[in-house]
Amino acid sequence: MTTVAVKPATMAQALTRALRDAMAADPAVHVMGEDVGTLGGVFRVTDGLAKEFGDDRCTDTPLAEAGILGTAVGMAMYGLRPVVEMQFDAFAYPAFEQLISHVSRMRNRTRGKMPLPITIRVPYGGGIGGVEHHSDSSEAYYMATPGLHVVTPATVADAYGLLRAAIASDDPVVFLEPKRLYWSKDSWNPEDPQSVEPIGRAVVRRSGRSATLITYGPSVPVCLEAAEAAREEGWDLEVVDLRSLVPFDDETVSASVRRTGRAVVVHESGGFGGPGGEIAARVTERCFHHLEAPVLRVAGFDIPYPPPMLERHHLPGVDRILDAVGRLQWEAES
Amino acid sequence: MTTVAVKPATMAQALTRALRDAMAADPAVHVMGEDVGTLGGVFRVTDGLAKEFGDDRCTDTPLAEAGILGTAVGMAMYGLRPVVEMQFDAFAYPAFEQLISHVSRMRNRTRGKMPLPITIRVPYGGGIGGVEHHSDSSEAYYMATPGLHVVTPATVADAYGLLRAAIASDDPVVFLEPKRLYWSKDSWNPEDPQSVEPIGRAVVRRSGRSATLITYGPSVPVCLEAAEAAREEGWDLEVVDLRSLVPFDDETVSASVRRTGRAVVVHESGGFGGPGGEIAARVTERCFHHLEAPVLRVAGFDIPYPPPMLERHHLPGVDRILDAVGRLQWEAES
Amino acid sequence: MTVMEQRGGYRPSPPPAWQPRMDPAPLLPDAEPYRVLGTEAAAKADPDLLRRLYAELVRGRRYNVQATALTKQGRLAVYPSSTGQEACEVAAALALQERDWLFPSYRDTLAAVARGVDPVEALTLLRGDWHTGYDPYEHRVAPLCTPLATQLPHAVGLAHAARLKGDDVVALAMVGDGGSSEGDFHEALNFAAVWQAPVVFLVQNNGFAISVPLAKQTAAPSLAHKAVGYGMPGRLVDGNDAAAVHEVLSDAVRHARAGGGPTLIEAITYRIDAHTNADDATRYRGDSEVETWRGHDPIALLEHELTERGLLDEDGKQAARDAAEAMAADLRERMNQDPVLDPMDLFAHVYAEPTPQLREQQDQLRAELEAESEGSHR
Amino acid sequence: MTVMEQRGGYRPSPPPAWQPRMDPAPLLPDAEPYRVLGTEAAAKADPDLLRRLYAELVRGRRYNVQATALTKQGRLAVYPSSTGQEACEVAAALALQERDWLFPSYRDTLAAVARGVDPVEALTLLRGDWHTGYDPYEHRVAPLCTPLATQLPHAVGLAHAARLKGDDVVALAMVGDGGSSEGDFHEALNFAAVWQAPVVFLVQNNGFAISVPLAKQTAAPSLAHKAVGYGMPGRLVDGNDAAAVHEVLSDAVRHARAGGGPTLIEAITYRIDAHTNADDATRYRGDSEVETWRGHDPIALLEHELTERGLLDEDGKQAARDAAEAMAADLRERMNQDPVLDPMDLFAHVYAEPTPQLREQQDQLRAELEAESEGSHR
Ligand SMILES: Cc1ncc(C[n+]2csc(CCOP(=O)(O)OP(=O)(O)O)c2C)c(N)n1
Ligand SMILES: Cc1ncc(C[n+]2csc(CCOP(=O)(O)OP(=O)(O)O)c2C)c(N)n1
Ligand SMILES: [Mg+2]
Ligand SMILES: [Mg+2]
Repeated sequence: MTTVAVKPATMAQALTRALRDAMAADPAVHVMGEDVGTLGGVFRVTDGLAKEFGDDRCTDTPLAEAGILGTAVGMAMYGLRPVVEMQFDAFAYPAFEQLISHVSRMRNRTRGKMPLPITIRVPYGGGIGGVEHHSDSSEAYYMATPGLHVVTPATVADAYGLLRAAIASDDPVVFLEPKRLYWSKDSWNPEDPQSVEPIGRAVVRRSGRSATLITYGPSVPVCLEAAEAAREEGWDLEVVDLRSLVPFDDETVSASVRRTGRAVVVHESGGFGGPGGEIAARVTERCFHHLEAPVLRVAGFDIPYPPPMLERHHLPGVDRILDAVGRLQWEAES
Repeated sequence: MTTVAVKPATMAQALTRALRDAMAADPAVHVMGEDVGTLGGVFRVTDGLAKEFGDDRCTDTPLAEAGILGTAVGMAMYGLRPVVEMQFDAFAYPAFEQLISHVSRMRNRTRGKMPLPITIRVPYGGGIGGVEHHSDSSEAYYMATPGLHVVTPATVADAYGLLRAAIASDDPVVFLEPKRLYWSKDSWNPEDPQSVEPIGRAVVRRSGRSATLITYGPSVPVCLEAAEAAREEGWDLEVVDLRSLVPFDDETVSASVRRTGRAVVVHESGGFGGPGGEIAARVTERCFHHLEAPVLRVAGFDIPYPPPMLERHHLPGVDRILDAVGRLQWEAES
Repeated sequence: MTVMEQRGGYRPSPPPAWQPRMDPAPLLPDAEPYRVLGTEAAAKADPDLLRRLYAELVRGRRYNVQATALTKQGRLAVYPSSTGQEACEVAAALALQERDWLFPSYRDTLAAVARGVDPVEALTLLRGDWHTGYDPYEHRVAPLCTPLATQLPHAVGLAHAARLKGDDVVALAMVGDGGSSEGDFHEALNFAAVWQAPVVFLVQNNGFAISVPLAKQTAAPSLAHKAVGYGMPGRLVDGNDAAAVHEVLSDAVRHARAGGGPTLIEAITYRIDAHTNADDATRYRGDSEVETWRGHDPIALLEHELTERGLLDEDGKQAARDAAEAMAADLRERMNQDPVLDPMDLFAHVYAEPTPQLREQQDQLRAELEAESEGSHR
Repeated sequence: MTVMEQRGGYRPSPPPAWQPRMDPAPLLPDAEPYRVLGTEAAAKADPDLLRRLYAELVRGRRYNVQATALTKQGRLAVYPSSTGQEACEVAAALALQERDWLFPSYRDTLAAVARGVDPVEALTLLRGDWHTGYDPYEHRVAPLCTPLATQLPHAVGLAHAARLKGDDVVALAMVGDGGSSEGDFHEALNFAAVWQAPVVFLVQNNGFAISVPLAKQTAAPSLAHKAVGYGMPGRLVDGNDAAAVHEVLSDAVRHARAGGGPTLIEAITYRIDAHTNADDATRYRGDSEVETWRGHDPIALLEHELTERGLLDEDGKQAARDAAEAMAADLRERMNQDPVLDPMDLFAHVYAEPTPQLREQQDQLRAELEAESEGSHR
């Protein structure tokens, strides 16, 4: 990345800016969802858009997620580029039939005649003290649905760049926004054209020699913290931020693991049937003879997301990551 | 298994028998869904139940899957044991919010006070020449949802035994019925009490020394066929039928792979983000030093399920399985 | 401070936010389904239109018969016939302008064909060589939709988008009585009414959802009575009266085009054939019911009217039959040819560009196919 | 053979299957919301009931105020206040018999409390120590439901099951105006009507779904007009008139219990506070609207009526206030105690028996906690 630091902004602000710039650049871009207009969204990500572009470009819909996504399909059929907001992760579930049976398949169904350039923004993940149904990590469902791109930023600059890329994509993109990073701040220059990242490229956030932490979204800062802490233990950890779960950047990930010989996948989503299984399996397929230890996973437990007062026990934290790194069979090395 | 062969029956007949026996044994068992009553279901699995037990015990519902599962939740709250039929895999998607947000979580939400003993029967998978939306393998979604059991039979006897166990379970069970095995026939004795299998136990369908095929549901017969064909190549393949994806029988699977040192996971579901990733990852975690090669996966492609005339290219078949076995780095052995 | 003091005095007014927003009466359907044929209204019907409808009905029936025959010959995997419902199918297509859009359900092959879709391409889904055989943009016909009622919000979104773009386009969405129970039906109608989208919903109430009769599907006085709950007019029409369906649909399309918003139309009709060729209808309904409905056949109704009024003679009938036979012969012939399929197409349209993962799988299949064609079978 | 010959003669009868199944008129709501207070109907109201309602309203308001205060003190994560809507909350609880069931939405803590749920246990979800704090079977109150409208089919299923078992049980389900747009609303009402389940749906139309006003939610004459589309009666009531809400609900409950099937009730009310303490209502509505509604306060309305009729004096008011204060003091005190939490509970109730996988994770967390408590931090 060659972004030039100019002024600090939060991830939420970068997302707003991305929406605004996309709407200004292309009149086909329409934002829609619950409370996205007058209120500016419950996370204020769509703040000011209705005022600037009018209610028809940034629309408060009736309260019905299947209806929101379903009408977005029709709008996309007519040449618009809807950007749909699902208010919280768990409230995207009513729209699953539209997502799986139509959004992901319409291009294929029509031999490319009817692409659906829809961006579905889903605030996801925990760590914000949300009551039940407000902290799910539902990326496993999206990953298992061919025809979707699944993207999630971990930095302010990526939030802007990836959202612009998602809206520009002619394919449907599930854009997962890590709720607890909404207020994370960073310096970043929205005027820099380089800030539009292509979808599908992972990035090494921290270089290291001892082992690779493979992660994305809300767990990226946690892994970077863990990597710092690991120095005390004598481990020099590399941190790969996937940024895009679909398409998956096998090249960057495999190159890292081949270098380090050890890997831990870290995510908030439940472990069983979660993204980590796929990632560990494909890394192992590709790097088997470079591996000193099995690829381990640090994930949320296989339980419904806990109530706020217990969520810290569930979320993968620095200690749990370091424990996993410790189990990477270091004895075998010497 | 100690079932005594008595008379040949199809898997569909065994399922009907299981429903009938469960309804006779417990008046709390209620069957409900689209066309399950008068018609006996589009696959005739509920044939005769409405006649024998009345419309109130086997009910043709309005055409609305979320409503079917949602009302089943309420019925279970009041002490009934609903057995819900989703007419086809893809038509379970409208019920996903009820499934994920309620069915899987109600027990946990209420600290065990409000269990939901609901069985959700889902005919799944392809190979039957079905038009779009009639051949999905959606088990990845269910596996990624904590609080559900996910069960799928591959034999006539298991169809009976596992469905009885599912209905008897105090937890919600997603019961995946391999459509293309509905008409598979086998000798089986429904009177044998042993035929009720506990949920959560995999079974070795064929013993072998060279490598393990880990599979379930519709792919079990394919793997057995592949194992036969493999003898020509000098491979003696073990075939493990998982029967239950959740809970997962790590013991049986790991024991097999430790014995053989090589494994291929086989399923129809798409590979990326599919069950195979989880299975390969956990087998690798547990058997790393016994593995001569990475655990490979033979799965459906990462595409929407193909139209009937092309499905044979998509479905994992004997050749593709043997190709994968061939890539298990046999050179390394000698 | 008591609550009284805190909150100010008592007001005997009704709750301030409440005003009835519109008179519901005009939104309610008439007690009887609207009919034209055999009534005084028939005299006002345009003879050319009636003749056109007749020709299309005859052609449509022939299409249903031919497609069903093709299933028996193994040339079609499955066919959900609309025999008995042709008046709805045909009128739906004819009520639209060229720039309008049709959103058919899985049973509405005929409506697509009547709108201009190639009769063979319309059957691609059911033959099984691909999911949709036609370019939806060519005749502005969305893909035949299998998951019930899910196409309704698409129609609303498209109509809304067209209106936002200033285009004079109406969307007509078709759904069955069973489909009206789905949540998507509700959400689509609600969005349509709130957005005042130019969309018309046509429910073909054919009495059954596969085996489930209407009485197990709804307890409403009629499905058209749902309209008032969204704030749109509900209309009830004899679905076997092609002139009536065409008129009611045309009115609704005109109303929508003029900015009047959506309409819900329930057409009372009957599915004469089984649900599909794979279904056994004797399991859930008696012959006598079917026979009664045969007596209310849409073609017979219109033929009688035309004949009575001297608008149709033997030659006219023969011409309609000949055109239908020609279509059927062409259909037969082309359906008897095996479609040319390229398995590599499986990867071509999943994304605009295949992902690296798909490219690998593409290579794998290509290698397999090459090995296969080289006869180098294992 | 022409189609005519094939199909038999023309029948000028209406489509055979069609008979209007019921007169829709009785299912339609009145044009004006039903009111009791300040009208002649008030004279017929039972004084004891009115006094009971009054006491509950005062207690309910106090509960809302106290819970909101607790959010400011960090003792509650979030609180969606029902201030201004207490008449609906309280009447819903009081219209039910003990054996009946209440299905509250996430805003209806108060209804749960009025039905007997412990005021602290009712706040567990919002405090964040667990998802549901009470045993749903103790007072037959389903868990407060966060995903909107999803509890409605549960209520239908429970009521249906009770009826099948021969039990004399009614379920009352609460939902907001916004929630009425969800597909689950539609499916629940339809199942209820088809099954003639003993269930009552109470929509609190408080004018907003978070920031979205009713006009962007529906174009219907009223939400109660949706009822006819399912074949059940729709009723419109002044939601700030506790006597009216209680009467309409009680009628519907009685009707359901007698086997008459479901009713949809729309109560016109207003959310005086912001959506939750985290919401900024000034972004989407003006003070004057709120002020107008303050003038139609449910407590003030009832207090005036009782006072006018000499059913309430200063002592009576004081007694109500005292009881409310006692409840609030108890709530404050108990909410100021930190809940005792056991992290191992995370695994205890996912399944009847933890899976082998969960047992491993349980062991992992136990080891971590032990390490933590031994101070053996990394
Ligand atoms: C969401 C969904 N659920 C179930 C089905 C299976 N299915 C196909 S047709 C049908 C009955 C449809 O009845 P109706 O809507 O009345 O249309 P008709 O068949 O009478 O034309 C059913 C249940 C489906 N296609 N989609
Ligand atoms: C399925 C679902 N979608 C979105 C939300 C987020 N949400 C919580 S409350 C609310 C507004 C609800 O409005 P209404 O139904 O009128 O109830 P009120 O808040 O006015 O009591 C929304 C959108 C949710 N809880 N569930
Ligand atoms: Mg029908
Ligand atoms: Mg509201």
